[in-house]
Amino acid sequence: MKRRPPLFDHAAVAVETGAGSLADPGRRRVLKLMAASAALAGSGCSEPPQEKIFPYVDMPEGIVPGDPVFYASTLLRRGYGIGVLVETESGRPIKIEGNVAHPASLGAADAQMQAEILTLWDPERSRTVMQGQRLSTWPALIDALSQRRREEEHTGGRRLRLLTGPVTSPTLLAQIREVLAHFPEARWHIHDASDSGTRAAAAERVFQRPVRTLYRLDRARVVLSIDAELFGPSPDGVRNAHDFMIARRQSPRARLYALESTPSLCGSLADDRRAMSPLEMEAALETMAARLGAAGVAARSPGPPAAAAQGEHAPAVPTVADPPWLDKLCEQLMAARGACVVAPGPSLSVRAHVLAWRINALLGNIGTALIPLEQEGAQPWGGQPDVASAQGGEPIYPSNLTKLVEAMHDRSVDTLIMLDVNPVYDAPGSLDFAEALQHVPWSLHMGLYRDETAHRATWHVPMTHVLEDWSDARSHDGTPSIVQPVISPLYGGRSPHTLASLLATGQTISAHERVRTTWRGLWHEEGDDAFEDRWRTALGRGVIEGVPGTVKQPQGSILDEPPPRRASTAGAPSGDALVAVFANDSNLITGEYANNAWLQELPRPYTKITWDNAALISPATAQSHGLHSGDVVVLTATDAPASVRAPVWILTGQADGVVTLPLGYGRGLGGSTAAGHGFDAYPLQAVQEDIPQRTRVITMTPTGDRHDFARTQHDMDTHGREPARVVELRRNEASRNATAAPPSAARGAATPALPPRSRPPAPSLYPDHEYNTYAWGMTVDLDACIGCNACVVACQAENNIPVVGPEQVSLGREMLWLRIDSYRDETRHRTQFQPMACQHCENAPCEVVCPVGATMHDSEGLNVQVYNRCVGTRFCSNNCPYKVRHFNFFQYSLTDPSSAAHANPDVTVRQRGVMEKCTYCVQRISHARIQSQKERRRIRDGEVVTACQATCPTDAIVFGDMNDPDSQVSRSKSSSRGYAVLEEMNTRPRTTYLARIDDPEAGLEDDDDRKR
Amino acid sequence: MTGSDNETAVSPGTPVLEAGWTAGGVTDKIAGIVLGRGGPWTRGWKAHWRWRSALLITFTGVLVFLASSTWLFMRGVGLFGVNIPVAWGFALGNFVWWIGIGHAGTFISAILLLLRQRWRTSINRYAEAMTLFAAGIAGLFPILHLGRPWFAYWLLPYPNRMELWPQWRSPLVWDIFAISTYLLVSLLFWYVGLIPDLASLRDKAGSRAKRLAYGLLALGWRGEARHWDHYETAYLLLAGLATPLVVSVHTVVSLDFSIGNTPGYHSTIFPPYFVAGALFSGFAMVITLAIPLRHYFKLQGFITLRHLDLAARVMLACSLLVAYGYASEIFTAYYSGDIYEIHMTEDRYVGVYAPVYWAYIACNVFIPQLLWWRRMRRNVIALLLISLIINAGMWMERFLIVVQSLHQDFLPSSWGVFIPTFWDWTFLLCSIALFVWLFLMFIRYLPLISMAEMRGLVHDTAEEQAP
Amino acid sequence: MKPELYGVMGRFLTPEALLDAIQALRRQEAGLRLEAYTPYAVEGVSESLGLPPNRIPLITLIAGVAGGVGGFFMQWYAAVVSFPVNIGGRPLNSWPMFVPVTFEMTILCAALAAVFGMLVANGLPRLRHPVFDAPDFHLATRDRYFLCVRPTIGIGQGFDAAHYREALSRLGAVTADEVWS
Amino acid sequence: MAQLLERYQDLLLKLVLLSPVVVLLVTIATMVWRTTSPVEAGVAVDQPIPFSHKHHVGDDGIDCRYCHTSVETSASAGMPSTGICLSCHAQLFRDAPALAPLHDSARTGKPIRWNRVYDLPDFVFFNHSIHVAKGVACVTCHGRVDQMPVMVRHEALDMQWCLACHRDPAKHVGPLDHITAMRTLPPISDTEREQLLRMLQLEDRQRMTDCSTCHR
Repeated sequence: MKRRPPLFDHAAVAVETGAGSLADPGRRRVLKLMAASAALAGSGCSEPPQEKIFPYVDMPEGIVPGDPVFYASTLLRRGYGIGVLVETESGRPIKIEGNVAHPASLGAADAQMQAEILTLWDPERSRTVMQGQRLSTWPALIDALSQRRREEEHTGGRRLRLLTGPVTSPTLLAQIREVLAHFPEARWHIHDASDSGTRAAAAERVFQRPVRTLYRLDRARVVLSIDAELFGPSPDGVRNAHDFMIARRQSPRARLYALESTPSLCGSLADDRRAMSPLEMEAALETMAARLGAAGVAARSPGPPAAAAQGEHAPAVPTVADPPWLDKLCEQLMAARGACVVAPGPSLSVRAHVLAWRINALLGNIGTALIPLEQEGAQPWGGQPDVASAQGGEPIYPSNLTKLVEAMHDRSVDTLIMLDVNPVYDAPGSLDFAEALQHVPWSLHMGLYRDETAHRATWHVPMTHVLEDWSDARSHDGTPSIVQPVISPLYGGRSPHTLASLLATGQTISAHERVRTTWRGLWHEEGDDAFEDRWRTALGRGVIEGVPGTVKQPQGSILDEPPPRRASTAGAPSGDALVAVFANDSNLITGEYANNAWLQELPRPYTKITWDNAALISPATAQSHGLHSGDVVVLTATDAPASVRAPVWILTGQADGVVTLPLGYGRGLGGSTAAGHGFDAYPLQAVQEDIPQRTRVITMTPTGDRHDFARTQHDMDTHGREPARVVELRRNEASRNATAAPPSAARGAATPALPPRSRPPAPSLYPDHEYNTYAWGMTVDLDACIGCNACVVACQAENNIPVVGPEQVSLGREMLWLRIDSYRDETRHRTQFQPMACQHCENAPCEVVCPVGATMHDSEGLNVQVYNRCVGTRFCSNNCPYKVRHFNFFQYSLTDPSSAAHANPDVTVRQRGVMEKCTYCVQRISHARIQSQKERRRIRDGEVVTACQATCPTDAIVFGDMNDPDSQVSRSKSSSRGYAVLEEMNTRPRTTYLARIDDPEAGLEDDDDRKR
Repeated sequence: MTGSDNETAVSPGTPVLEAGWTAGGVTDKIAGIVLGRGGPWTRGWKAHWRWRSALLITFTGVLVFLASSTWLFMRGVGLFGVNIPVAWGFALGNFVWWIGIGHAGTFISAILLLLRQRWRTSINRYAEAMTLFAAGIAGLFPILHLGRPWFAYWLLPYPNRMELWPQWRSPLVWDIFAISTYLLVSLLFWYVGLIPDLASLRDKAGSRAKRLAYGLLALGWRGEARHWDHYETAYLLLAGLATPLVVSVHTVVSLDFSIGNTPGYHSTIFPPYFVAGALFSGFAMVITLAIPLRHYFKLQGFITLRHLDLAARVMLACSLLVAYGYASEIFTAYYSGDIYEIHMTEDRYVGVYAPVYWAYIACNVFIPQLLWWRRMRRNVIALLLISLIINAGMWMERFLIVVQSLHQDFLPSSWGVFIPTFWDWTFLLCSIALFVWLFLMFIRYLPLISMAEMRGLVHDTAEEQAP
Repeated sequence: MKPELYGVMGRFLTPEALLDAIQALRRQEAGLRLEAYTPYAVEGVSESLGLPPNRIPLITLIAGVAGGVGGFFMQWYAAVVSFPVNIGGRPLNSWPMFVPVTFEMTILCAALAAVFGMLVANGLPRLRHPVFDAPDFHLATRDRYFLCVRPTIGIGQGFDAAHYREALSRLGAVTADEVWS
Repeated sequence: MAQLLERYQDLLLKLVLLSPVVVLLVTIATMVWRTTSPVEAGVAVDQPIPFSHKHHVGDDGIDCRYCHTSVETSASAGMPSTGICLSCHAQLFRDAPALAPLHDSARTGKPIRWNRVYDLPDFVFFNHSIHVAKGVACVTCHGRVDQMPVMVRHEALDMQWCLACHRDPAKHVGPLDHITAMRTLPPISDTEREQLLRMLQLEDRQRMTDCSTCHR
């Protein structure tokens, strides 16, 4: 067919690529670049274009053209490594999967990792060295930098500052150490917008050294999350979710409680959640600490002896609120002492974090369910030593952003090197970094995008994407792994290692060599062969068997010393003032993914808002201020002139009096997708004792303006239907199985429904169809689904699903094949997530009404959609009770080189006017079938893994052959929790669900007048 | 008696229709409209201006229709307000509405012919034309609303190199066959009826060009007895065939919906209820056209108040049938106890589309009840207004059935709203313009009343009155 | 080619007159070839002319049946033989779903047969015909009734036109003229 | 009144009125004719290097797999890399002007831009390895390339052509050791065919003609 230009031109998706990028070495290796770009579902209405074939000049080892190759590499999240496998198709990275061997992934990946592919290929990434607003060159920069070095060398670098994000890379740390060795007076600062320093500061106060917590939720029987995004997009989110599900599936079933200011993924999973402001949380912690201390748990706890001694006369802490649910909570924790976790989040004060440490110590969890880890360079902290000792292998401790800004303000910084940070945008507003930067005569910014900071710095260098050059990193638990490039730099970026070595030694060195040097040193390998072996295994496995960070035991003092004084009533809202809580956005985190269209269009779990952020308020707050969702308000700090203009969204489950402000939006620069969406909350953020505050007391005043959000789900109420069922855990039963039953039954009204297996099929005039080879089927465990959206993006990446932009989304034309429905369960004051894609009904209603047979059943029971046969009557969508079909109302799919390059060549890129939907990843099935056919065997169980299943951190999705009685899916389908959505329609879906389990005994309160 | 030679002048008193019409008289009168004698386009500059402007306006509409179609094909069907879940919008509503209007003609010609209702004689010709145009326009919409209209021919069975066929279980394929059959049969029916009249025009036409034009169309009809014999048989057979056809067409159209499982679609009442609705709107359109026609062309003698009265009664009957349909829908919804049906029904009362619902209940059920009064049925202005209201009401009903049922079906997570765009309205209005334009062309160049049948009517009424 | 006598054409003012004339002539001369031209289908003319019963109903029936059978076969062949696919778990030959198209095909073929059968039976289209030359024949589509006496085949020469002219006028024809082709 | 038309005109008219029928027949005829691919078979595509399969396969008897290395393992048969060509042409015909592009490629590292001969629509997913593994010989689809001085598309790659084989594969498969043989398969006895089919384990017709077999 004719290749049409994308007719749908929204700024968010209209991307232009210079032909220059084609001549790029990275692209030169591309064997069939055209294949994907020409892969529009065609009409044959005109002659196909004459296509070229590009053979290799020298065929690389082990690469079979047309077959994907997987490379083990590592992605960085806030400096921490998460191991991945990158699928490359003739040299083009097209998909990211988790790496089973890597502790932070265990084979799973979250939405941001899945979306990393899009960032890698993003044609709007920075391409050239800039001096101010003028184009410049790399050599020019080298000259300028070496000149700076000479000048700084006179003073030993007193006026030289280095600003980075958190760093775990042994190589980069070593290089920084070299820099600090070369410039003894220089300082290294760390800025991490995604985490307030409170956690680190508290840990430091407790352990006298910078320490991070490593959760081992698989060992926990009770988990209390206090505004802690345990499963969120953090370095350990995937692992936490995975671990907790292990504990959850055990018997007795692990329990999860959430105290949170705004609904989080923990909240939907919790046995009981209560919404409250961070201050109330602190009070609760205080009470618990007192309660547990008084109860003398410590005495009987296997905790440190020092604790035992002090157990009895623990100081009487002034207790505030003392509601009954707190008793129940303490009982639960005590019952599970030694195997429970109290996890405080960034929104809490240092004091609250200390209290949490205290409680964990009292319960004897430290060392079992949560492990303090020391790791150098990881975290800025409120700590005092601004001096970095760079001697030998001594750990070096960076300073924080506040100190840097102070220095900048009093003109004591001449040279500032900013490595992959964007403080002009995401530094707390009270610091006014942009203004401070003007006092720095020579500043250099290295980053993926020419963002706000890049524009204000005197120099900007494009940085290589993490998958474009060599590096290394440590995971959240300290496990090191190599960052292996999967494609040579697409847009001429430079590795941070190159820049660092330039700074330290004045010499440019290839990152590859530098990383190898590091590990040669760390391994103390003299023999090259031995080293090469270890190196090769490290690359192959994607993990290095190294020593994780050393475990620090808490000292007794933590229990002796009375908990820190409450900081008067400062921070307590008075009158009609509210508490603003700054939260990492569930998709863009702090804005680093702002130019990633996949994450922009990904619906937020609770609000289903895309392309936008909103100030979240509770219904009560909205009522008291007379606000409706979409009203624009001005949020003004009570103690400073700072203010922000934002649209509100009313969210059930939000704490009253709390306004949650998702970060990462309101970008002005950094790409056409990033700019012009949402509001920027950073200007409202303040700093206290060097620590960026995650809360602020504000007032909210309506402006009378309205703002329309582009949302994908408008009604969270089930209207008396039972799409997502809940079953009660029956204690009396020997087996802790539950029976599938509608919520009403769970409330004890009706009788439990029968498992679908034994449900007699509805009578039919027609005989049943036989599927005698394979019968593909899927189950989704609603009890395991945490609604993290990873599967949605994985599906998008795997199946070339286009992005449509906010206008089309608000028209109801989003294309995501897999959507996460969220339903509000008012009886349990909880939101239930339900992944919903094509159910592959055996009696598919869509097929019967298609006039051209573009959708039909194949012999393995797949409901296949033949794009090139579809004429677009959309009758099938009308007749689909699940409404899981999506239509290309315009030419949504992009065909420009960069979009084509990362498109999956095994999946047709759909043309305007055709219907599309989930295919059970039929391309993966065919791949497995062809393999098995060549080997003359059946497809093994687990050989076909759908994209959503592969990436799910909690293994909620199971896929396989239902004809094989021993297959995982068959066993999962035989569960008594199993049911089919809308089974009364007799569509006989191949995708069935396992009902969510509700544990009535886990509730903290029986009466329903809970504060929600 | 205009344009009669002296021969007819001396002819003995021929039997009269109502106001002393002779066979020659009716012929001259009706042919006169077409042949420029007695047509409003020639009588006085005012009427002339009125005719021209009407033609101009409607033709502009036609051009806009063509332009927007081109744009639609270039950009994609996303121009309409359709989305998921509401994948069908105005286009399908218009389709059902026009098809419905396109039913009265054949009904009048065929069924009333079989029922020997002589009053059909003076209205069947233009009613058939109306049918033809309406059905033709209706046929456009399913194609316009396709995602890839250039592949519309894939719905037809033809030898192709993919060795693929239409999917016969789909109501849309049934549609293709039903509508094309209906169009073809209506065309034949209309044309066969026209042949003797074309012959009359040929014989009365002044210029050779006109004689040639009408002559060619008349196929050399010379009214021989044997011809009349075959002609009448064929005409009667066509009527016999068209009768089940006209019922089947809207039944099939209704199956587009009732085959589906969507609450609000999936209902066994649909076929009769759609057919009744079709006749309802059809007769409304007949009256809407009849009243200006008889006014402008002075046809009160042919299209008498009695005609209007009878048509009004049919409308009243249909209104009651339709009302029954509405009632039974509500009843079945609640009687079935199906929560989806019940929700859909209640959404009609209070949901976003409630105003439309109540509006068409008023238009289709309550206002037509005025027709119980003879004075209303005989009051031309009132009748015109009521029929216009009914047309609007029926369109709203079609719209509601198509859109409202879809916007909230089974899973609340997938619910959405359809909001018509500029293009939705454009296509609706322009399709009306196209219809009117075609109709103007028709009355300009073809006899809008069957002369041959009128002559027969003259003769019969004469015999009836003869002692 | 030299003109040949087509027949003698008489013009009547009323259908009654026409009917009487036909009956009278046929009474006088049994095998007489008569052609009546009327502005509308006058009842009784075909009977009095003794026209043979027409076959159009039969043709229509046959075509209708053929259309129906053909229509069903087309669907059955496409769905069962040519490219069988599993559509929504329905059997290949789900005949109830084939009924509508079958029905439509029946109607379509029958209707076409009826119309074209009529045209063929009438020998239409034929735009050139001797009777068009008859004086005032244009009134045949208005309000005049014509009767044409045709020479029986073969004895065209021995045909006494004058006799019939006079006979027609006697029977009430306003005019009676010879029509030459 | 006068006659409307002359005799010949009347005749003409009838012919004109018959024309729709003719038109209909013509359209059907065209459709049947159009059922051959828009890209006809037997077209030669000129290449940057006038590569002669006749010479390499026919005269030199080089096996297909020597150049098309991945035909047994991957979806794509694989185009020979410059390196593979040079494995002979480093010595043979070094200075032949025809081979200039080859040496340029070797020098500059830029690939040779061959023109695609067999170009399937982008919504069709063809896999060489499985066809080879199931006993479909190269010659079945590519013809006697050993007799082609210039590469010629042997088949139109119509869906009906694919279906013809997928509906009755047994007729089109041969023993695996004849896969690359450039001649029509030797006639084999029914028992041999029995064994062959048992060994190949062809999938059933339903599976072979499923849409999802070729379209995704």
